[in-house]
Amino acid sequence: MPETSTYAKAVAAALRLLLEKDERVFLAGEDIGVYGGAFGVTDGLLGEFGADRIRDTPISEDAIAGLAVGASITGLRPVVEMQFSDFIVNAMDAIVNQAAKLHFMYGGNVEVPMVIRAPGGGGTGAAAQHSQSLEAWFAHVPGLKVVLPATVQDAHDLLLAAVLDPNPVIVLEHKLLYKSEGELEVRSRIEDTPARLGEAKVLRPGTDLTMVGYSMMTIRSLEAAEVLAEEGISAEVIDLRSVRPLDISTVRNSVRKTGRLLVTHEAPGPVGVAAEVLAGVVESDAFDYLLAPARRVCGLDVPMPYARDLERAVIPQSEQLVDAARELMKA
Amino acid sequence: MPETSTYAKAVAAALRLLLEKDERVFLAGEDIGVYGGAFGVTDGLLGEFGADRIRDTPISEDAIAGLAVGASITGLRPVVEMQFSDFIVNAMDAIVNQAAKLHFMYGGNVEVPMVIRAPGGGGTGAAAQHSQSLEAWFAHVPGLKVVLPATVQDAHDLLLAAVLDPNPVIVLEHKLLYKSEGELEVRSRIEDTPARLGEAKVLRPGTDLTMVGYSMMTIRSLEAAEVLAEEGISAEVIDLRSVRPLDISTVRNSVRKTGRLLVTHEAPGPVGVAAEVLAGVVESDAFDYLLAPARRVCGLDVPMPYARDLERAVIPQSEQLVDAARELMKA
Amino acid sequence: MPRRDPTTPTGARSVLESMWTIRRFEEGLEELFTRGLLHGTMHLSIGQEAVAEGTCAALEDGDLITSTHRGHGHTLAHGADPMLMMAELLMKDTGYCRGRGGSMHIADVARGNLGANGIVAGSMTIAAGAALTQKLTGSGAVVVCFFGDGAANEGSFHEALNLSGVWDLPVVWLCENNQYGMSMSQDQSTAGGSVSGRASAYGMPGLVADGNDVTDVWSKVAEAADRARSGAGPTLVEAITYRYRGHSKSDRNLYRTADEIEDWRNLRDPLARFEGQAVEAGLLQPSDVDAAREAAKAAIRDAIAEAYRQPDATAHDLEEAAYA
Amino acid sequence: MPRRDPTTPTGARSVLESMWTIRRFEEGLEELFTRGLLHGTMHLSIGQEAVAEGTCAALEDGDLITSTHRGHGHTLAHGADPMLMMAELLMKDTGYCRGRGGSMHIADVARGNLGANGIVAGSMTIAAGAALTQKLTGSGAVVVCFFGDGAANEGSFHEALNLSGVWDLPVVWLCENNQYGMSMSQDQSTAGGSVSGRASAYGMPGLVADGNDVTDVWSKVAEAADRARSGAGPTLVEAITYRYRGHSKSDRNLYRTADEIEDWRNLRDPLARFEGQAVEAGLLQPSDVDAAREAAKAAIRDAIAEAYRQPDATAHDLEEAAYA
Ligand SMILES: Cc1ncc(C[n+]2csc(CCOP(=O)(O)OP(=O)(O)O)c2C)c(N)n1
Ligand SMILES: Cc1ncc(C[n+]2csc(CCOP(=O)(O)OP(=O)(O)O)c2C)c(N)n1
Ligand SMILES: [Mg+2]
Ligand SMILES: [Mg+2]
Repeated sequence: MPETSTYAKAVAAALRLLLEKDERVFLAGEDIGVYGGAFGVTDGLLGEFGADRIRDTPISEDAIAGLAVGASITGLRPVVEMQFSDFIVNAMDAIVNQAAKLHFMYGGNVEVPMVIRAPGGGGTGAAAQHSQSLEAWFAHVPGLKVVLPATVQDAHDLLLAAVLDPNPVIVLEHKLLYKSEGELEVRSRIEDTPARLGEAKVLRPGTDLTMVGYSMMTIRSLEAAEVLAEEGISAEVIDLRSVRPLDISTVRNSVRKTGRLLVTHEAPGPVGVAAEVLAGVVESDAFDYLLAPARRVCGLDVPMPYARDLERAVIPQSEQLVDAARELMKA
Repeated sequence: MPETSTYAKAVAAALRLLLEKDERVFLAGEDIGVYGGAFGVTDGLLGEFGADRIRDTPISEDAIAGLAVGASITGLRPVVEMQFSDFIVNAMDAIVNQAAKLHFMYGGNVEVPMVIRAPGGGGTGAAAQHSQSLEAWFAHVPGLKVVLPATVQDAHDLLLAAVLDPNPVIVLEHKLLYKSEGELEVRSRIEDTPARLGEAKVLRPGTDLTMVGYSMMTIRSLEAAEVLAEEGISAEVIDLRSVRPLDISTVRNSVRKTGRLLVTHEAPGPVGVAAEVLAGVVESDAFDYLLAPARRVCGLDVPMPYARDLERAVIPQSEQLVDAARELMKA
Repeated sequence: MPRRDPTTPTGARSVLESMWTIRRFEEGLEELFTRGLLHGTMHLSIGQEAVAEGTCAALEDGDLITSTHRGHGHTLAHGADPMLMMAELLMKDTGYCRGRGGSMHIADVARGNLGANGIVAGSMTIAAGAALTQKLTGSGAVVVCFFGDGAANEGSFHEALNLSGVWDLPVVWLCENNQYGMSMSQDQSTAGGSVSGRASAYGMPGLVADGNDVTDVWSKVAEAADRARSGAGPTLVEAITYRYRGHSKSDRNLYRTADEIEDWRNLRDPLARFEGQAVEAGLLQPSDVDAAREAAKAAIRDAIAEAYRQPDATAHDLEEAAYA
Repeated sequence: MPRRDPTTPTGARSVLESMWTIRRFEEGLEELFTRGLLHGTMHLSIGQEAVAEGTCAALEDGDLITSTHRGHGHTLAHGADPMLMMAELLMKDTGYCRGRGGSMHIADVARGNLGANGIVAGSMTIAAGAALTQKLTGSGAVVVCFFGDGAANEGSFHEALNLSGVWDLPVVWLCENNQYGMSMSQDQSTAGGSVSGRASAYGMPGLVADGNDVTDVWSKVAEAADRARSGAGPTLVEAITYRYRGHSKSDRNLYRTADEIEDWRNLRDPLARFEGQAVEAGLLQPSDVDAAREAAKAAIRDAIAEAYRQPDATAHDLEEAAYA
């Protein structure tokens, strides 16, 4: 039965289940052992599962991703961690030129069932090199799958689904969500996860406009929808959950109903996921249902600053979503 | 006065001018010296300018980009080469966490006037790890500028403009264009370049639909426009030239005139530059001028295969652009 | 126990035939390329056959290798079918990669070849991961990672060797030092001047082998593989050899002299050398040598002929092909 | 000639004051953090002051440094204004980075500090490039690149050191070995067990300094800087030291014992040690020691007070701020 849990503990519960039920699963990453991970997610796992399966690595991100490729094509199920998603830049060859391509490039002779977990996003005062949201890059690469859980239950279920998938999957968690609380039903078997990679979810039905987001911005969209409701504006909130594959049909269906589209993410706008959502809508018949130009509310197009007020000015806040929605309704 | 030149020689002429006129300029990269570069672009420069300024490096892409950062913030004007743009994955930290962020992160105290040249694109049978078009990633990163010359003159002028710019600029050349011929006016001074980073160009005026592309796909768009003209369809062809900054207003103006939009690139569609162009149009008033859903013609969403026919099937051909344009006109 | 032992008559016979098969295979490719039947470029290992064969002959069935952009020799020596390789290069649907990979990307996972790689040093961290699998599953198998002298300056080399050292992984780092990375001679590219000299930086032994002496390569690799199998951890083996052909098809060889190439070809050719040694040692009769050459020649001739007859690679099922 | 010479009375006085300034600065930060006046986290170098000061004291004006995430000491020792650093951490518009960088990103380019870096080993290839500028312009200046023991396992370390070796760059690779990379002890993370031991892999000398003995660090760095300045190329200097505080604010110190920390603090503290040495050597009188402590204390107190009074960082001009 469901209990309340934090997002971080929901991830930990998924890792525990994976380690218990599938002996091919092991974890590797920086300071995931005795330290428990920079955000405490893997706290205690070393004691439970031992150093063979909870592997502290040197500070070598390229090797962390590369070892996952090599271990996965030889039969294991690595779940590796990038301590901050910003450090994934050091592992791009292993992820993009290797993990994403081997299955295709070798004519289907290998599968690369690896998972990379990485916390992204800003709001912690860690500044430009520890606050990025890089999902757009990976959503652009054929061969990869990319999910970004927004809720406590999804933090659990999407990770299980990621490990079940025979392809390389990147799970981008959000630092600010780790402490968020919600209902969690811990699955008793890995296969019990109801999550399917590439399925978006309507978290709040509405009729006046469609609000699309993922990760932290799904939460902000829900907050904004609350405020809008008080003003008599009925916003439908869609949590994408996965940006590759992208469930554009759920968005199109909603737009056919509401006629208005507002897409948001924390990453800067240019060539981000929101652009893909807008494009996916306007190249379909859903275009004909649009009553007004679509809107994007994205992070300011600058690196993340340190100072609290500046950081707040860069990351979309729910007030901005409310304002944008109001304007959309006027148009 | 203009002469005919190849795209490769136009790049070489720009490098020669830069080395002659600005003693702060030096080149570094793999096999750019006696070998003359994998595509012959730097052939002869070692003899003319010596080993201090034409620097062969070890196979260390991270160091190549990183040394450019360090040299540029201390007063030099490095123009470094990634032998194939695919190898830039090994240099992402230096480019994204360092070059793109230092100016902002250090409060404006440093400038990073470096240029990275890299050949991209498929069509050479080099397969998945030597044929990518990765511009979308860099177009997503604040602090970077990204240009992709399509014509012989632009291969010369945009490179000069890139070196004049005080910010890190990535110049993505296209392997298949190196041998292409066209008119070239070699500038006599670096400042004589008329190119401005972030300015698109209407290469062919038209009234029925707007075709947007860059790099190799600009050439394919022009080919398609020829065919369409014979059918009485007047296509306006816009060469973006720069994907960051992106000159969306030139595209919007064209769409306000034509009412139809067709955007193409060789990279896969999802979260690519074409998505940004569509989004940039439909979030503006140009949306109201669209007579039909916008269209994207992009590379197939798979890694680049080796076999000739397969490669052809993955890379957009002008016939596909013609077909898409015809359908757009029917809609 | 090693697959093929060059110090025994039967072993010597198959080792020689294997080296000739590699050479004939690549000479065959050159001809096909000249006749315009291939797409893209290719990297030939002619002159380096003893490294591939000496290494793979020293392995046991079940052992794994990772290969490079210059991988035809590794792939053949590890047991691949030349016909399926030719079919791949000829863009056939029955080729190893269904025509999707080509020269730089042949993998033969069934036989333990985890694949050639177009990225310099791209397979090194992968090899570390494959070795971790062997360690965690107690398979007793060893992973050999082929890489070049130029690859030793990539960050991946460093991270992979360090990781293999701290985790005592059952891996052999096989540096095929043909003295150039494209146009860069090793002394221009490599501070310290030696790859094997870097082994101590990772607390592992560094062995140097004469890469044109198949028996020397074989014994050094056997020693390193034993060490890995016994749980004692990784070894770095540097095999000094030489590439006769250009780096790839675009190479004008401006960075080295014709004399240098001729010297290696005439004085140190690995095939001629092994033939001489084996006959002198009484392991082979001149007739065995001829037979080995003939067998290799015939095998490649037949492989090419059969590869021609294969169905062409097809684009019809590309759409979904990026995902398993 | 070195800026500050700890073996002379005047030099010893300023070296001691500089070390106390670093310690008081970070103790001041801790207090501000506890009072909730700072944002984000921070990495303190308390216990490691002799490495920063010993190194920067050995440099000449015009020499450059690159720093790390644990860079307050480097920055101060290289001449930064503590008030402007405090202003940065207090999110003021007049701070070194106008409040955009914070603790991990302070740069003071005017004084030759090319900047702290939040990416482990992120400044190493940058330092190589800065050193190339000195070589090509013949400036005669030297670049010191600070990095940690954990950074020595990043690919960037390898590529940067190799490049500096083949190009004989005027750079000193200064490994601040505090024996842990976050929670990983050096023997867990580093195959071969030593960073300086890796110098030979790049054909450069590797020196080991007692990182808690400012004079020893000073003389080893002076030697390495002379070598670089003379055109003889790079040197790797490993200074062994210890971090008293947690890695960052989230550290529970589960990976080491309280005894270990106490031993270092009580038996090897770099400040206490230098005070003892200097007084014993007659370089300083006890009164000088008190004066140095007092001066540092006052300087930091004033810096904090003045930093408070600075105008807050502003978001109004962020839009265009990503570009020069
Ligand atoms: C990451 C990366 N950088 C550069 C290249 C281009 N390239 C292909 S092979 C090669 C030379 C490799 O030298 P070495 O490792 O000695 O192998 P060899 O070619 O001599 O067999 C280069 C520079 C590449 N494929 N991948
Ligand atoms: C590329 C990268 N990987 C990981 C981190 C997270 N991280 C920050 S400091 C640190 C430990 C660094 O250890 P060391 O180099 O010894 O420096 P120290 O913290 O001991 O001063 C880690 C893992 C990072 N900032 N950058
Ligand atoms: Mg080589
Ligand atoms: Mg440390």
